[in-house]
Amino acid sequence: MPLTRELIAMRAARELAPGMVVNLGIGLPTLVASYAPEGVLFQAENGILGYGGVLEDDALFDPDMINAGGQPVATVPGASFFSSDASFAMIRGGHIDVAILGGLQVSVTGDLANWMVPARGGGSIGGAMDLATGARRLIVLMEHVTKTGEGRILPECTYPLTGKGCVNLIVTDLAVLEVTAAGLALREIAPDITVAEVLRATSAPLLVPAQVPLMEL
Amino acid sequence: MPLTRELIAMRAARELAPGMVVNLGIGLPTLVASYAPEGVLFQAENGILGYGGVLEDDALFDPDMINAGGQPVATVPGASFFSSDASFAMIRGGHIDVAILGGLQVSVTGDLANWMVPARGGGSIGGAMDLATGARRLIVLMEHVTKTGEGRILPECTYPLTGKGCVNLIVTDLAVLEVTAAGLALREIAPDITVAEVLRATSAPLLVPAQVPLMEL
Amino acid sequence: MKEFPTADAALEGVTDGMSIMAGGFVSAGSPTNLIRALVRRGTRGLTAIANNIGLGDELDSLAEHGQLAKMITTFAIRASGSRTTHFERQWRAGAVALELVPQGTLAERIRAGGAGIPAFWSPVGPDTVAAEGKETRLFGGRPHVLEHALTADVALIRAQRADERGNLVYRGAGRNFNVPMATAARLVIAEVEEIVPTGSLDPEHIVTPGIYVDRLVRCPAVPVRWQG
Amino acid sequence: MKEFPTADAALEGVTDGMSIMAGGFVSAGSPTNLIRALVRRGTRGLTAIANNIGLGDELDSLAEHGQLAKMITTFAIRASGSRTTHFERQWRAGAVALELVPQGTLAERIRAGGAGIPAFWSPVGPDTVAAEGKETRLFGGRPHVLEHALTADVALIRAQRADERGNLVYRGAGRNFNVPMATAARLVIAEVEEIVPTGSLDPEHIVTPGIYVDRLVRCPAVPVRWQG
Repeated sequence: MPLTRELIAMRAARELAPGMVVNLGIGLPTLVASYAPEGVLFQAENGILGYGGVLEDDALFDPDMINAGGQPVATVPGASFFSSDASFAMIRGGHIDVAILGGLQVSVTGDLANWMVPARGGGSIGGAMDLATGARRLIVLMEHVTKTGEGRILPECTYPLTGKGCVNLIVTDLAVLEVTAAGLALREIAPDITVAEVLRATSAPLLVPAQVPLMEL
Repeated sequence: MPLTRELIAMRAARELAPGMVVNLGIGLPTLVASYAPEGVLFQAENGILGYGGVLEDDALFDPDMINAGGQPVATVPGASFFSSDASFAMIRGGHIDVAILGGLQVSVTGDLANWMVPARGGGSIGGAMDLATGARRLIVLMEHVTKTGEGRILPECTYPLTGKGCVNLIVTDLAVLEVTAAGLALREIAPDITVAEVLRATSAPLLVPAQVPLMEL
Repeated sequence: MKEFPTADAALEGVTDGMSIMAGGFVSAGSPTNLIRALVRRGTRGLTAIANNIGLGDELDSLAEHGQLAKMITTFAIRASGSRTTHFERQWRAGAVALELVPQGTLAERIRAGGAGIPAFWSPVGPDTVAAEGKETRLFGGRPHVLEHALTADVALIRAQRADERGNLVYRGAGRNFNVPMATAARLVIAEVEEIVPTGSLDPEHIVTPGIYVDRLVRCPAVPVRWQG
Repeated sequence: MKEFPTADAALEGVTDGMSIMAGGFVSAGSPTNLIRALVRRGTRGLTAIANNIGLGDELDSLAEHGQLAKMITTFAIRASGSRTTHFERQWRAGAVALELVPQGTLAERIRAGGAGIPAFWSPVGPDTVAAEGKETRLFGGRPHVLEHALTADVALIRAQRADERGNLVYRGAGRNFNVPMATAARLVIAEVEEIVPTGSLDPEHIVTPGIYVDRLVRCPAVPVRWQG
């Protein structure tokens, strides 16, 4: 069985360590806050440093206490608030350790496309390009293939790019893949998934080691 | 008798009106704060908006409550503090109504030199160039001639420039002069000073009206 | 005193064809009362500059009433077409122009507009459509894009509290675009929860100095929820 | 916990040839204890970046002890030669280089360094020596100068109060260059009057978020007076 969204988020959270400053993109990445180790400091580009998981109780909704996806959150001790220009100075200036973004397509060289489906047009860039440029490490979370079975991991992105060569790690419902100088390397596979299944779902060449460890969650 | 420094400051203060945001340069301009009408808001480029005259009592010296000249000041109700980058965003961005700076030389076209005496070299620019560029109106206060009798109002500045064509009004110990499209115009003379004395002390052509009013202080 | 009795009164002088910045990020710090007043006013041909114009965003009402000529924003059209905004329909019909900007670039361009910086080199967006038609240059071996300052005729912003001089403090994530926009428009109109006497805000806590704010109006917060 | 026992201990790893930003504007927010520790440390060949190096400024001690290779500053040499600084004598002897920068340009270059902007166009300084050797370009018909970001190996700053995560609040005019410098150096060392438990500073009042601050040291303020 491919991993649920919660399990993808849980695996991504294992990349985080106390003291890290982490920005979570809208959608799937938002779930990571609930699984992160204590001491990770989450930055929301709308001007919060230090917040926790999404509040489930709708009665707690406070319009001024939201993450970048508009969802209600609460601050942790030591949090601070700032404006959008200050927030992106922090992002662009290289002060974010890890950004975790959703993806539509990732290329084997780490190009990311995540802001527009060409068939729809228009698009919503949000803070994705700034994060792809400024974060020291970029992790992309996405389903390995689209709902109609098309590969999202490709030799070249066919959707408009968010950034070129910006992705370091991809966590999907099937596998963990790392962008290396030699190419895209398969690092882990999900429980109950075979290497052959990952290769079938990947529309691009992968570097596959003799032994592929199972994801730890 | 040429005006004292206090009287020059007093005359300059008459250019100010309640609601104006005003930055005072180091030295002579600092005195203007003591003569300004109520409701003028003084900005110090070191990060204060809303302060008053220099505190005379040295016992009141607080190292964190100083104007740009390092002199002790106190805030007025409605004051705010900010960083140097925010302060000069305010200055460069055109949010200061009037800057009042000291001068070494001013040209008939409103060029200002006020940060370096070539014989000494080095120099201290401070915030002068930023203020000369960003303030909506620039008033220069200075003695009409140097201690050795050389003119400070010249066809062209011989000292390194602070800014080109930036000066609107000059208030000296002898006169008030305005930079106009037609040239430098004599607007007022100090009490007990004759037009002939002003012309003698001015090393540049002046536009002199038939009647030159006395300065009001 | 800069206080106006109503949001409608505070919009005096806002006319067709103006450029209007609107602060807020989804529900946080959104000047909903002022935007509703702008809808009531019926001003048309507007260029609006705001972070988002999505489902549930009050700005979408301006599109609904055909008041927008152009939108400069970061969240414009959802990837999913299951629900669409008035803006999306207007845009597909060619009735409104769209300039899509990376969010940090939008914030920095507005800050630059207020800070007297006409243009700056940004590392964000080379190799993307955000760089199309723009000058690029290498700094430190990396490509950068020349981005130009943004200013506007009017900024509509929201803060938590003002004093009578217009000094502003915000609440939580409510600062967002309100802070740079307050510096970058010729006429800045702020809706606030309350106005306190001058001197009652600590000078250490003021976020927007009052010299940036032209008009104040007291309005209760309108909690609007974004739907994407 | 980022706290170090003494200013001297907090300078661990600061070595010859480094670039050092020092916050403070004359007496306000000056990291005097850290500068004194740097003098004691005897580190040499330094490029110092600070607003002022005048009579009475603690930074002048670095010049006195021959520790400076270069100074980037706005107040360097007094117009009057009645009293001179150690820096002035060093500079006249050709022992130290001087880059004189308009104050707002210095502040903006440091902010740009922290904000990932490699260069920006500034209206300040065309037709002056501040533009010498620099690219210029017209924007809106006015000449502008291309100014480059400044970063440093180390920033020495002073704040009023920190929490244990390094979140900082300042006092009065003490923010000045401390705030942008905290964002623009690889190693940021802050001396503070007191350190309070995390959570005791209101998130609305924090000026420098703690992620910018690497080391903290508690030191009493040393009120130094500038003499020009």
